Amino acid sequence: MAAREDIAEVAAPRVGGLTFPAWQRLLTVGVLIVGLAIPLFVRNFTVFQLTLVMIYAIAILGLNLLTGINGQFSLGHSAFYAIGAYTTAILMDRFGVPYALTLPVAGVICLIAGFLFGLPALRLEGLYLALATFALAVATPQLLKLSLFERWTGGVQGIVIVKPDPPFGLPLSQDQWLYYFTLAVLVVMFAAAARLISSRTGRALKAIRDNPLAAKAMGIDTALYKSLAFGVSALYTGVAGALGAIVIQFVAPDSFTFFLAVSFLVGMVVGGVGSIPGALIGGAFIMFVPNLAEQVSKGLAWAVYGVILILVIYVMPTGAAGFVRLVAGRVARVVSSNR
Amino acid sequence: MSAHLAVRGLRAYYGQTRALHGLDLDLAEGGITALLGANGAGKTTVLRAICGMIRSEGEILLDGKAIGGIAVEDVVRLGVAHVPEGRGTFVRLTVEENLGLGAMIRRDRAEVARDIERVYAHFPLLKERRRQQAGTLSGGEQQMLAVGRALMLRPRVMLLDEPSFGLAPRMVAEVFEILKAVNRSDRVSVLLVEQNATLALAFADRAYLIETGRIVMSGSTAEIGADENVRRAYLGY
Amino acid sequence: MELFLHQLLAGIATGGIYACMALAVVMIYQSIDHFNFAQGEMAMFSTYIAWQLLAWGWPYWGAFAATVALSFIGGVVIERTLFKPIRNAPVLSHIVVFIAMFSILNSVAGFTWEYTIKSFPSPFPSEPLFGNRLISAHDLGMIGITVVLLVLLYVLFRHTRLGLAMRAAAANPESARLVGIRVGWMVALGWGLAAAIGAIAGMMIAPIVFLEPNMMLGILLYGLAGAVVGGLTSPVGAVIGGFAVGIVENLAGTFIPVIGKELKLTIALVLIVAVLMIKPSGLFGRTAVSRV
Amino acid sequence: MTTRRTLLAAAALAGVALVSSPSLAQKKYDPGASDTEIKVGNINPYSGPASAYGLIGKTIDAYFKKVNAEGGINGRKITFISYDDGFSPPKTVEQARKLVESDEVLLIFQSLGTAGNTAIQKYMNGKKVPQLFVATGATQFGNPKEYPWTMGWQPNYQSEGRIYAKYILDKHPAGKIGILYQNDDYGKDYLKGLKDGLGAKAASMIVAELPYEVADPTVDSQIVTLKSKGADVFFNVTTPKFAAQAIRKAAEIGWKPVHLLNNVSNSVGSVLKPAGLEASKDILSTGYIKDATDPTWKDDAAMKEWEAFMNKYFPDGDKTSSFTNYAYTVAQSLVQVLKQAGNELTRENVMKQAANLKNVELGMLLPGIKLNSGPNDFYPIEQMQMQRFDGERWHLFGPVMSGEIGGS
Repeated sequence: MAAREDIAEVAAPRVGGLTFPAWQRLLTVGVLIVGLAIPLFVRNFTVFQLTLVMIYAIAILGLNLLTGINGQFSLGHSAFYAIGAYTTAILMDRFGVPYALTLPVAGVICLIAGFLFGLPALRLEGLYLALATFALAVATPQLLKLSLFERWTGGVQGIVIVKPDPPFGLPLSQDQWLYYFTLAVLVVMFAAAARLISSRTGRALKAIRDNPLAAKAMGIDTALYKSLAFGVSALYTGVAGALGAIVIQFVAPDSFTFFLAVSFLVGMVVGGVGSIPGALIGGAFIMFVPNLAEQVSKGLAWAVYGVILILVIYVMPTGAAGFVRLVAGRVARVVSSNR
Repeated sequence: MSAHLAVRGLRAYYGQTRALHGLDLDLAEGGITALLGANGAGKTTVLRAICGMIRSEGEILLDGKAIGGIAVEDVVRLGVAHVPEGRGTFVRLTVEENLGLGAMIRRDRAEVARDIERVYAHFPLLKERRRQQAGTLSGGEQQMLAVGRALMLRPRVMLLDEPSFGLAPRMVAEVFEILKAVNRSDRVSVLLVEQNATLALAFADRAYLIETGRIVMSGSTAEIGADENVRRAYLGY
Repeated sequence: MELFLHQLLAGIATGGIYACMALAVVMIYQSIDHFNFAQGEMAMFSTYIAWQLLAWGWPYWGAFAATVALSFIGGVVIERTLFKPIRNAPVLSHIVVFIAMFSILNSVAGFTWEYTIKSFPSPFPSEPLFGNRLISAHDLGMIGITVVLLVLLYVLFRHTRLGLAMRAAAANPESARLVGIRVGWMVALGWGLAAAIGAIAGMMIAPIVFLEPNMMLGILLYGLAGAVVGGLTSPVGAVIGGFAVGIVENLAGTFIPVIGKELKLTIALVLIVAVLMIKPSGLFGRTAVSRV
Repeated sequence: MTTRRTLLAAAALAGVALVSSPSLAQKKYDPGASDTEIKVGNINPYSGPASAYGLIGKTIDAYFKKVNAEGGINGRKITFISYDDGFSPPKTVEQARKLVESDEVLLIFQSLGTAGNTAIQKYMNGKKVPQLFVATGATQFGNPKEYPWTMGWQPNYQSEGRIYAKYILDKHPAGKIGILYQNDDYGKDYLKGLKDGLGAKAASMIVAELPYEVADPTVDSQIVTLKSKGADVFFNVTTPKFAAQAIRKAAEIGWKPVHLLNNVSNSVGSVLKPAGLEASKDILSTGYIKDATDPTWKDDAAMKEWEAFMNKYFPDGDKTSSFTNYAYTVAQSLVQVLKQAGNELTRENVMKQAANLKNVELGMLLPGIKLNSGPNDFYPIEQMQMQRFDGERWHLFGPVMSGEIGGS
């Protein structure tokens, strides 16, 4: 009998009369309200930082769609971020395209780039895929610098772009406007990701992650879906890159090194592999923790960062999302046993 | 006959989920005991719990000494050999390396060499393939290798998980013959998990019947084999 | 033709660097079944220890031996303290801890020894050998040491019980436990050996590239590439792979027109990925027999 | 109420009237300055691939400690706030905004790297906050018409490139030039300077130009190629590590060209010594700052002063690194500007005084080299002198030359 109760609780923990998903919905609405209000109460600089957090969160979510949902591994997402950023910068600077219109273009280009990269990646697994994507990340700054493309990319100099003003004479600062703009993009992309995961396609992707052979046996076109996962993942990261270019007002090869890809990976793991809200936590982590570490010790900032990272993994081996699930499960058990 | 291995109130867990709900078991010294039950009843879990591969509560006594909660490798070092489900061969290593690994904890080199020859005597096929990667062996050959590797430990207790799985009937008889011989000559106590109840009842001298993580019947193989329910449910006649 | 020959020799010399590192990569892969991103930084740190001992007036080979021993102990300690507690965490969490180690070692080395380059002595004579100026005595010495390491590893893995136990523990930890192997310690030992080999690699590489905290950044990538091309399961393959990467990179950089010189690294990486597409387990790697 | 307003107006008028003689001016402050302190911001790569430059930030910090210990600038203490950007432009932007908007510094000083400075240039000029004495020799930071809030300091890379071109045309007009350069803006600026300087002859004289990446383990392959292309003049545009590698490899393979080494890497202690003093013999370079590891300056008074400073305020600092000499001098330049600004510590006046340096001599500059700037000249140091290494020390030769890029 005891066993049956255990299983029932794990399936649907209830706290204070609400199920876990209900709590999640409530929390989502709450976060959204806070998100809408924040820029009105904090300094422009903080608004700018929070905008970057959201941008990183979108990029991390992109990586998460690949790794968390489809089980493929990438150390090369800085490349897609760069493609997105450069697409926007080139369109704005060389062709005078309005910034908002550059986002879909950046997304589509990255979708294609990701899909194409996903094709050869099909033959590679685990470490080998890691190496191939690692190679992509390392090669990206070199390709951006290449004198052949200098006419468009600005070569080693990069491209400086103009920060957009709020439209319709809205009484907002540039930073506040970009914050809301990014927030809107984020909400759309997060909602789309949630739908994707629970759709047929999402189930197919997860089936491939959990058991590729069985998925194949079930008639899932694994090659197509895996490439598609790469494409969609790249799309997300590319849109993030495009937003990043607009907010930073500058793109240069040095902005998209391998360390950026590593940061995305760290953000994903810290936030929780496979978790959508975890991406926000991951974004905040890679944005603020290095600054925090720098405050602790200038000379040893990265050592401090490393120690914090290790501690985080010790406390939450499956990331913030896993940690929350665990705590929620515990709370649910305590609550139900007291009832 | 004293109990060589005794289990009292064993509860075992996979993560948060409990799979065994307090079960008692005695393994007679030098005896062969069979553990019967349907798929998913928890037979394999019992073996895994005994040698510390999963988290468990309750008492596990080897020669009267508690071995619950100690690491797998230490249980093995006390002379408990486990031939796991799916055989657990080292597929990238050669047959001979696999056998050598079975005797990893022994220091008596000369004896080990002699034991390898003894295994080859039991399973001449293995001798032919001694330099091959174990992964290239057929399922039956790998099963022989797994049994041979367990014997290399010179175990005092053997835990066998479905040794008949994937073997041709002729081979099954052969493997069980060898196991019986070793059981007699070395006085090894054997705990056998088998789906094939007929086979198990013929081979063992005592048996336990397990259902959803609990022992529901125990006794000599003759008693169990004679039970009406067992015959209908497990022996199929 | 002369240029080709010169580049080939230069490629072999640089390839020696990669081969050395690739060997350390394979070593750790053999014992933990994945790749340690902090490997290069561990080697760099070990080299600084050697540098410090030399600065305190130790003789070269004394410092060399002490560094190898300290690195071995360091590797074991890192496994026991950092990785044992998260043994059951997902692989990605391990990778994040590697990244953390990377930043800690890099930052501490920079803090302690500054970022200015330091010269590191070579144990080999400085005059050119056989009147050949294209490959230095140090290059040859380094290749020689790599080969010696390779032989030692071969003997360890193929002809000793300890090596057998290590291979078993890496290949199938659960079964290894069932034959009484202390898998945790085998993994720690693997870390120790990888750290020790890394230390030797660092001390061989530093005289060529100069010692500084970031010296291993690029080399680790090439070393990894070499190891993967050769096959992560094969030490011999890794060494050959390392040389191959060095040669390909130099020849591509020199002879591919227009983009060659700017995209030397990229071209080498593309070739590697191409190799993997054709032979996914590397040139000399063995495919694991997978049972369904 | 009225009286107070009148007073304020009068003060403002007085301020305007007295702007030309700042020391007499009324006290006037922008954010970051007060009666007691001047907040100076800085961005440096303390981590990442360029972390060697972090030493510059640390030395400046130490120097301001010395200034403060000795009473500050016109009685005000300098608060030096330095952040790490890991050489990544997005981080530079974030840190610059933090300094301006959160820490409210009076100015940002010596932010390092071309990409990072390009990234913040528009922002700084939009905010009208001085981006003063940037730590890069790229030419785009001395353009007062477009960017009146951004100013360089060191001789720019293109000018230096032209000086070498002049030398080559003069002494080796038939030379075959081989170039090794870092594949980024810094390398390409030098390249441009040299080619501009060579003019029409560039195409025929340059036999090979080979790039390398910062992540490359060695430049051996490039050196071998340069030799086999028959180059007899070697223009070495590399950062210290690669410079040392190139010098050693060239010696190893017995290549003895006329070796022109860029100023970035001509430190005796941190480049030539590691590369081998014998191998470094006869290398040519240009200089504007005294090198502490060059025995020429062993008994120089200014050098002794620098050493005393290092011993007292930065004892852990690496004295063999030329970055400490550089940072010490650039920090002195800022102190000079702030002294000139007197009590009128507004951002506008800081820029004005920075553009009003007249023959300022600083101890660590080579004899004859002075700081000069003007409203249309945002390159304070434009003079350099060529020097030759004799296996032990640098020997200056020829005239003090000035670049032709600045002052436009």
